[in-house]
Amino acid sequence: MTRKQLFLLLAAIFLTLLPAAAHLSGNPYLLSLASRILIYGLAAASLDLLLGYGAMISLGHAAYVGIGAYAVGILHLHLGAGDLPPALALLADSTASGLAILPLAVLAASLAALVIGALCLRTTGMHFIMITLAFAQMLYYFFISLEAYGGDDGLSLMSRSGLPLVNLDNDTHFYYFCLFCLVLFLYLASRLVHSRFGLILRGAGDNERRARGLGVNTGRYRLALFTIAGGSAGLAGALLANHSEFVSPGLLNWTLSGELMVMVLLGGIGTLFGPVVGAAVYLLLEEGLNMYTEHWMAYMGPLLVLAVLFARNGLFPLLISERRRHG
Amino acid sequence: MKKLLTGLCALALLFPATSFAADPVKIGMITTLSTKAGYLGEEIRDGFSLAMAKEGGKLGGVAVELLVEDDEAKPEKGKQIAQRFAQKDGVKIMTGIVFSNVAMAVVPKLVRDEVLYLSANAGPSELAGKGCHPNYFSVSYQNDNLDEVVGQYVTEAGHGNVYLLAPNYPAGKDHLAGFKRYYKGNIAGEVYTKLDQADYAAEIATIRDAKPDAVFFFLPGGMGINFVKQYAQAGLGGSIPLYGPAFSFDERLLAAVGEAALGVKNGSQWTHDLDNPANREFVENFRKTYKRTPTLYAAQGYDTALLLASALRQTGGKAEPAALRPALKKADFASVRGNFAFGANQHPIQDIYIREVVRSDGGFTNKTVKKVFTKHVDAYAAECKM
Amino acid sequence: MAEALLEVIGLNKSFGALLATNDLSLTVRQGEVHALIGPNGAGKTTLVNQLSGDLAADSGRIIFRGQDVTRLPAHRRARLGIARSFQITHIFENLTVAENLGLALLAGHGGNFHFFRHWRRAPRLEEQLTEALTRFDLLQHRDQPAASLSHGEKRQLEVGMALVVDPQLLILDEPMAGLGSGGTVELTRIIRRLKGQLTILLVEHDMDVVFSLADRITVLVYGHDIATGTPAEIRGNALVRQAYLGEEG
Amino acid sequence: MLDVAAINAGYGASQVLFGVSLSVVEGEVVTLLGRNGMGKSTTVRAILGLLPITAGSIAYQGQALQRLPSHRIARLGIGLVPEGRQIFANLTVRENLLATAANSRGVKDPFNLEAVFALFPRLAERLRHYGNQLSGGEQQMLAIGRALMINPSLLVLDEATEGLAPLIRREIWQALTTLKERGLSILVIDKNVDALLAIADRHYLMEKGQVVWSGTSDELRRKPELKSRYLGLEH
Amino acid sequence: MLLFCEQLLNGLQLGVTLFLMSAGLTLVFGIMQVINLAHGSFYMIGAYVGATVALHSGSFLLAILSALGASWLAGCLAEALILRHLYRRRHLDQVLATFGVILFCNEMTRIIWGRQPLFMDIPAALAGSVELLPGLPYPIYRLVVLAVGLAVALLLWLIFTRTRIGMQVRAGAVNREMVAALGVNISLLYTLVFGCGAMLAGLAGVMAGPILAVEPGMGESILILTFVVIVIGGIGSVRGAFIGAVLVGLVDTLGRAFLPLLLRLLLSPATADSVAASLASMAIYIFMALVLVIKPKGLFPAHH
Repeated sequence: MTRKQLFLLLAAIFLTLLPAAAHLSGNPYLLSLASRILIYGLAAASLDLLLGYGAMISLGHAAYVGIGAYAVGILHLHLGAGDLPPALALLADSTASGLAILPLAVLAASLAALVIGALCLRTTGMHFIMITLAFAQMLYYFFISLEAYGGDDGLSLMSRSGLPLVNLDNDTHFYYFCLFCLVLFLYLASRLVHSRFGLILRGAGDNERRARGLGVNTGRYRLALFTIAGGSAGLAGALLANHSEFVSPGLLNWTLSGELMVMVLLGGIGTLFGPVVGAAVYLLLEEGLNMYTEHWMAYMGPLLVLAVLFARNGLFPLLISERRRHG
Repeated sequence: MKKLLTGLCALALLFPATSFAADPVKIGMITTLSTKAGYLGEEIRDGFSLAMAKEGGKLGGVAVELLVEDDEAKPEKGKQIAQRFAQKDGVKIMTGIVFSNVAMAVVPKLVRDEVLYLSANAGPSELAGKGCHPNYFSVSYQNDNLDEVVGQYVTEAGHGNVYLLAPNYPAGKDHLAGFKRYYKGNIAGEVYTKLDQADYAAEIATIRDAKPDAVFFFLPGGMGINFVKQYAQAGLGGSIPLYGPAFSFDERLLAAVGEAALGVKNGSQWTHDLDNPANREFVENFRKTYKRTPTLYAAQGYDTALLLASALRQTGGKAEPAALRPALKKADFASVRGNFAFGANQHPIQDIYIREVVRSDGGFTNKTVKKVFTKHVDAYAAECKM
Repeated sequence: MAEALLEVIGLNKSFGALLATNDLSLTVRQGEVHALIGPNGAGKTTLVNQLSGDLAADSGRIIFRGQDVTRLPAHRRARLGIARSFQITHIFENLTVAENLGLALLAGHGGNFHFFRHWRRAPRLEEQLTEALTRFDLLQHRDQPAASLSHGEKRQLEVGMALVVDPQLLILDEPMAGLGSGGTVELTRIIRRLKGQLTILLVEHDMDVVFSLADRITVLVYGHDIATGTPAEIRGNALVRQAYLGEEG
Repeated sequence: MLDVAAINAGYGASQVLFGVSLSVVEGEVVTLLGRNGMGKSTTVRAILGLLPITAGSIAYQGQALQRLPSHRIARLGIGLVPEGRQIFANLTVRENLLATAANSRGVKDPFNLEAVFALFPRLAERLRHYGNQLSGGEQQMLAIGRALMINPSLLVLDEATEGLAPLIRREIWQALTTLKERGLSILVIDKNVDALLAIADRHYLMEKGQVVWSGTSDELRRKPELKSRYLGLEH
Repeated sequence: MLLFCEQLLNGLQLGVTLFLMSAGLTLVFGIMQVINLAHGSFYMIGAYVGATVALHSGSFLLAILSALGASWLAGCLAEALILRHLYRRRHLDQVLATFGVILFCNEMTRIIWGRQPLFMDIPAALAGSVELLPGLPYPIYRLVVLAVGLAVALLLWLIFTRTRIGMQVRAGAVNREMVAALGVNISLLYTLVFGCGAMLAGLAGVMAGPILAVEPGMGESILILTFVVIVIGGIGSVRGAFIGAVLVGLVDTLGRAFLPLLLRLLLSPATADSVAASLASMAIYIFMALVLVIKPKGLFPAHH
């Protein structure tokens, strides 16, 4: 058993038993925090697909999280008001609304990523970073002024999405559902990375010219990955909306994109599991520092700088003591 | 692997199990301490703490513990903190939220979950009207109050052509609606600016071009500072008078705006020069403790604490929402505002004033000019079915 | 005479005022090893980049197997059968050797939008991969990251990647650069084995290699072709001696 | 004045130089000969500190160079005319000459624009042209002029005349002769052996990252087989 | 027409402020390939130090000088302590580290200067307006800002074209190694450029002090605009930064000023106002996206 497998096994046991531990210690907040970590972990891991495997540095990933969240918020609003368009009205059964809402959220985020990606991928390098940021900011201001859906005030959900078999309004059920989504994503993503598609993408990320010279139309593969990552971020957004039962334009702000990037780097870029570790460390640090000082950012800032300077490959490779090669 | 286990232990220590036995009554304050608006939360917190300090850490003779957390003006963050207060610390009484959008994200769920929420600032219309709730009390105002008073005053002053300006987000539109409710004249123009816009040169040029009798604006925080300064610099300060709610003219902002604000009239439910014993005591103590003149936010924080103290005294220390609710509703305390009672929607029925920015020794401050509304009831009270 | 596989007609490319390719015409015949020599800065790599599609020509035409490819993007030309290696080693450093070759094999097929199954389990890939690894003497390194190979092995891998897709035309841009004598001999042996199986355009400075491998040689000076002929013809060409060796009239 | 002793160097995993040693004496013109890819440019890069060496030592006028950054080495008096000329395309001819001009060693009669134009009159005509508007020959002259403007005591030319027309070559050889007469030491890399025999004092022949022969011009003239073996078309 | 002229001036004035921010950043990126998100922090430091000095000394000139000094010092410190170690690292690492610097600087200003915004007044000599054209009064201070911005642009242009340092910087942007091999201490040159870039940002900050609120986090909103400018202008090009800054200033200002009027021709006033407000806040991002879709490397890509 490699250290990585051991780590994953222990993590799995820990995560499975966490709800029981939270209840025994009379600390249900722990569960809510853990769910949030899982959701941010999912968003960060989806960004890792772009950063670590596709060599596409997107500073606008929050946009897709936000769109996923807004899809949930908007559908819930109409569900509550009972004015869903007829095509969707069939699915307005409150015990199974999630079956329609969650996929629609993913679809909406994927579509946005497809369109934005097609435009952004005309550029490379620094320009790509900035144009992804520009589109995210554009959407941010769009949602701020979108009065029908709360604008800057955001939208509150009256309840979480309904799903058969699980009751998301129950925090334990919700936690397990988030865990399920994350594990499913990680499984599919690690398959994807080693699939034909993933191999070609990793190649294109490593050496674009060479890949083109071998006959790969790198643009199409990149766009496909951008769309997949966007859709996955949309799922994270949909879960986040359900978790806080609230959506607001703040989710699309560039600071969230920055934080997701920080989680990826902190955990270990190009490792898929690392960003989840990164999300956990970042959120726990924030939570922990916040408890001792209201000036927690004055500590978080230097910590990030130190992390960059000294833990170059991120925490996950350090944790499983594996050295990743540098490209 | 050992590292991992130590890590997990450390994690567990971060979340000690809570016990509820004979502890002081916990009050959770979710407020904005960071970002550009950080001073607002500071004022509310300081006002609240001052009332606690007066009793030596107690309220109404009951030991209380104030937990303060920074929501960074983000609704998501406010949600998280509320959840942590409720689930981890077992807090049953919360207060402190500065911004309406944070309140809208946090409050409805809290009050459904049987937590008492006493608003020390934000008073969104939804919570005054259809969304009112027995567990929700606004100790400050309903948002529109401070605009309504200006609308009334501007009409009385005989300005027949007023230009309106607010950021392009729902609160901005609400505030302008509040003004229009009592303003009877013509509207010269209505402009919505980008949220967090810094430079208003383009809007000011347009205003000059429109030649209105007066300008009413709602631009909270730094936006207001920028606008007022640039407005004065453009030479419009003398020719077209500015009006607005108190938010851009509290004592701490005045220090940053400086002379540009001189003479501007603004609407507020409180000023430090209100002549009543409670207020004199409050202002004096606040100045002594914090070496500055309190703002309306501090007064709201102080009043919130006094209200809670009065209720705790009546229940004899029982902090269960069911016990506190009727006691709170009586509003049996000496508010620094003078007249204070709760309406049917548990929002204040109070007097509202127009104040003017004047020079004080070494700085600028507000002087009460006129009481425009007496025992004013907000516009949404009728919609509340409680 | 064998038919023309690649025809370059009146090609021009300038960078600022510098004419990197100057009205260049060139014919590569089916099945030959055609060497391209010339002093540094004569525009050899610029020409190769235009042939592969990495650089757009200013004017002129490039015809490959009777089809005008002048305006096609690089990956389309690769699909048509133009493969190239680079002057500075261009491999996928972060992938393993097997992944490098596997990618090359799969890229040639197209239609790689398979997201779930491991790439190795693509139809018939395993045998092709093993064959390629054996053929290029990289079997013992198959699961090693390419970055950890020696310089010579990297070169072998690079040439291997160009070859596994069974191209019609293989463009080798200074394959011997930086190789020790052992590596040169090894690579020369590999290229010689390829002779006859496919057409090769070889850009190389090592004259031993050029004269031992080439069927025909084109000499480039100032982006222009000054002579084309058999090794013997080129060796005897005074113009070439002057331009290339710098011997004066 | 320059003493390169048994250096190894390379790029990443691939070693290019295997124990190269050479020296240049004050006022001498020395050549480094060999076919492409034999390590000549790598040797030059190692001397200028553009590539770290993994073994051996380099000294210039008694000072060790191997740990110094490039700009310190240049200021000690080594002027580089790099392979491929590498003039600054977005600067005019005048700016190219002036940008890095210096007299860090306080030479008495320093090079200035006039001195460079006296050497290469063509450059004076193209003073306001940008670097990318020059022909290859003009670029080479500019690269030499640029190196002279830092007032070196040793001029290092990597591929002095490669790819240039015969007329231009003559002009450059002429300039080098003038510089030698001025007392400048020169280390030059080129394939034009015949021209170099006339100018240079000593020669080093490189093959596969090693110096395989060294000697004076007379010795090289006496061994024509060296020329064809290490430099020529034939084997 | 007068209104249009005034709005043009407003746009230009915003543009030159943005230029002050962009000039240093674009060079830093062009020469050293370093992304510095913390550039906005120098702007904030300039504003804070300037406001503090102005408050205590009452001298605007002293405020400007101390702001320049402080931002220069902050720039040099950030470069020496952090960025110098990141030159050869991925852009991602640079983004992460400088993100940390932003958090730190914002919180430190909050700890040192407190939470409320600081006050800074226009010096008496520059207060008031002048009548540029009959019926077009314009604040003198804004004209001064415009003039200072243009003067700095001119000065930079002179430095770049006429001085050796300027030539070295331009040469370094194309071929760093060669500049080093010709005896120029490139890392010193970079520290200099970095320090000057930070100083220009500090200048922008202190100049903005009397117009804008001096508050924690004031650097971020302008930082994003600065990046937009650089990307539109072409990374590494000072000329591009100037033109990009002016374009962004004009698009933003004119969009805010005239979109409502334009849309009122098409839509009902209420809808027009609200759509115009939304479009105006997105205008520069839409503009940037358009530029990049048409010219993926910006308007004036630097030579490479």
